[in-house]
Amino acid sequence: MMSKIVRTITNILYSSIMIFGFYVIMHGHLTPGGGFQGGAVVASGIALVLIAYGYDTVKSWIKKSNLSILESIGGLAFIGVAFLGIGTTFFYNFLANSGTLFGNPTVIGINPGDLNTAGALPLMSWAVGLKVLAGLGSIVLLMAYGIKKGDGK
Amino acid sequence: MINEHLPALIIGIPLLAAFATPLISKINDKLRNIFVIGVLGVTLCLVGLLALNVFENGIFVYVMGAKSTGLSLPSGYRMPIRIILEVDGMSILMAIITSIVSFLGAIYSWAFVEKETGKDKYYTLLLLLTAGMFGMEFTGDMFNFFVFLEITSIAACGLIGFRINRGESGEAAFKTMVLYTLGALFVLFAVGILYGQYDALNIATLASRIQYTMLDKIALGLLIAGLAMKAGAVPMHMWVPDAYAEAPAPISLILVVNTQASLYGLFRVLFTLYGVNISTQTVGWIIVILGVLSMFVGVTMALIQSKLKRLIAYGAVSQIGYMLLGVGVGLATLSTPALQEYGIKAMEGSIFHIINDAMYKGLLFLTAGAIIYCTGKRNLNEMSGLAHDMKFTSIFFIIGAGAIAGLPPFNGFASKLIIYESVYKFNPILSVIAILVSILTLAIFVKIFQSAFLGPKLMNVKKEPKSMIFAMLVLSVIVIAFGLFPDVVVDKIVSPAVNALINQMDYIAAILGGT
Amino acid sequence: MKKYIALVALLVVSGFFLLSAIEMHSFGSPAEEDMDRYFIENAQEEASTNNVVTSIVFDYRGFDTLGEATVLFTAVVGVSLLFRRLIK
Amino acid sequence: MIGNLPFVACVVLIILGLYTLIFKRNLIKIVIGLNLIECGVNLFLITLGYKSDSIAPIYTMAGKEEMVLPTPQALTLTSIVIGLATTALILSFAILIYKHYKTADASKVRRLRG
Repeated sequence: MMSKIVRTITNILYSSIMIFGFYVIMHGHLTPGGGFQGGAVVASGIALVLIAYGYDTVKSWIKKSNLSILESIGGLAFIGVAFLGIGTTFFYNFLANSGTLFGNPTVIGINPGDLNTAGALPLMSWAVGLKVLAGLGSIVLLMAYGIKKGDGK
Repeated sequence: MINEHLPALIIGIPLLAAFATPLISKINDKLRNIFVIGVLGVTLCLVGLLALNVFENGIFVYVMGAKSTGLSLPSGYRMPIRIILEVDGMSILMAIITSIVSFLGAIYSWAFVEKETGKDKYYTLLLLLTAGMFGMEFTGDMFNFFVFLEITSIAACGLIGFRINRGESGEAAFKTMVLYTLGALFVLFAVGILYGQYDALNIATLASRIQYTMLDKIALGLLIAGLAMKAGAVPMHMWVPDAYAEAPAPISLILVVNTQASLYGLFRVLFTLYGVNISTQTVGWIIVILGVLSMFVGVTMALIQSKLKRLIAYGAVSQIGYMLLGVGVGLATLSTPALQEYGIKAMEGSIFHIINDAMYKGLLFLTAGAIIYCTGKRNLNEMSGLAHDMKFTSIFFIIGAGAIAGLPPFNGFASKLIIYESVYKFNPILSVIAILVSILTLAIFVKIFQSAFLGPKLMNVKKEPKSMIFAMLVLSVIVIAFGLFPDVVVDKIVSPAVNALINQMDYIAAILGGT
Repeated sequence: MKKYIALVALLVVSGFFLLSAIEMHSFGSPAEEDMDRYFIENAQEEASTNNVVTSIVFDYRGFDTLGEATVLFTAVVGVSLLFRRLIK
Repeated sequence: MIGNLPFVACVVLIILGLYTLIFKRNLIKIVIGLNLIECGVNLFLITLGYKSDSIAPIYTMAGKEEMVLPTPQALTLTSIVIGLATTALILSFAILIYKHYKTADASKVRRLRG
């Protein structure tokens, strides 16, 4: 556990890091970023909390098993979206330009962008985002447990 | 409908199952084992279907995410832009080996890892390793190949380090991982060079555009170095004995196929990507020299080992040498029509040897695993008289040892004979070395058999569980069947593979249309 | 002795790497760009997204991304396999 | 030569990594060397796609004619994540080895020989 200053700043920064990460995931098809980058940002928030409070405190807040379930779900969702397109081909973007969810056609040329476009891409982005935040989060947690003093031999 | 999507399903189903396995193992252990074996069984059936399809209709093209499965070129354009799976005779041969071996590995694992912790992760990694190998074998895209190469590397290293209470396995896994990653980065750099010159990643497109500039030669060198590192050819073989010896036995079995998948990548690069127009003499001789070195160093190092699995692992290095030798001869004679007959024969031999090697080496690793499971000993000097209690295992060991040494009724003899004959016409000295190595191998395995299985009964051993016997039985049946009817296998499976490698133009035309 | 062999190997490999950097097309003007042209021109229509890189990552080369997600998953499973003693 | 300086810089990074990998015996330093090579390769990939006077390939800001090549960016994204995954796994092995042998010196950790 680190000093009071670090913990206070972590409390303030933590929420904005999380929100920024989710923003990056959500807007992956319009701005630079996407599932991986956003997930990594969220995971860095987890790492920040871990460093500020130490593994013993964080262990009770973030359960490793929950993260691994979240990761499996993310992976299943990603490959599931890919399988949904199998009416035509694996990975076919079946939602693009369909008029339903994320189905608005994009204006051709330079334009500010519309969140409701890009078909299956935002879904995949979300799935990958979940997976990456859970995956990196659990790697960070596991390594913190791994280097814990006095454990093992 | 299902026929159309076969390659994607074969990669996708194990992946899907791998993501689901951690969830399923929260319910029940037995259910998970049945699930994993079932998924691998389904995959085996799908591979069979795809194999029938490929042998009948030739190269199978599957375009990821296009409007229809066979639409490799977008209308009005001359180059493919999406990731394309391209399955030809050689890919399907490797896929058949992979599916059989991983299915048997999963069955064997049921009893073998039953008392260990972390089984859910073990099975997840096993599925991922299998899916990664299928990806490497089916893909027609250089970067995609790199991605799947990395999946197999990471999954394999995770499994090598499975026994965390032994410091050695961490050490072996570290070493292996460093070399795997280095090899994969070489491959990535080469992909970068090729992309920078031709702005394409598809193998067929690259093959049609390639100019044989200085950069291409550097890329070829990097690809050979990187893939040979992963295949465990001398002088990049340092990781092989450690990894094979420390991994659990079913994983050693799958690792054999994993190294062969890298060899497949090497052949794909040499024959399909670069093709006849590289100075095949030089490159062929480089491959031949790598092969001879591997054979010789592998067998001499095996002579001095005292640990059972390390010994078999060095045998594995020397068997990789046979495959490289045959294919190298094939490559060296590719451009000279007078010699091409022997070249093709040599390639048939060495590709037949790939199947045989996976089967008998797998069998040997499984018997070694059974010995370790039943006695708890790894060192040969501590074993004696095992034949009294482990009757099945000793019979299987005789079959495996006979095959690896190239004795007549077994499959090793069939493929080695083809290699000896054809290589003799190319260069007699190489053939003599190959025979010599074979005799040395026989000597080594006779020594093991004598010291471990014969002699007085010294210790109490457990009985082998049924699932382990079943896996070994299937492998030995394959070993004997392939040894008795080699012609059928060569005709039905091996020569399509050889033709697929030699006919570069077919591979290109399947994607880019008639040339 | 071993050190000198390693040094020679390093020098040879570095020579190849340097040569490839020098021989490569000049910086800032790619030799060919027909595949990338296709992506730039058709991403808005086919994948209906403004971000061409995202359209490649998730649509045109979506299979790579599946592989990449799998690699991460594999690494997490591998790490948790190694530290399985320590977590409950 | 001078025009290709960015490529040469990436390659120098790779060579430094190879040097570290071959001549350093500390486990962590080996991992660092591997990461240097990886950074070099990633930088090399992304440098391949640069076009003079162009910006990021996103239609919010740039027109068709002023975009850099998008493929290398996608490839680099993939290879960065792969690199991260490998690094995580290798570091875990290093931690395990350190716990078992109480040293991070590779020349003292050699129990597997011959």
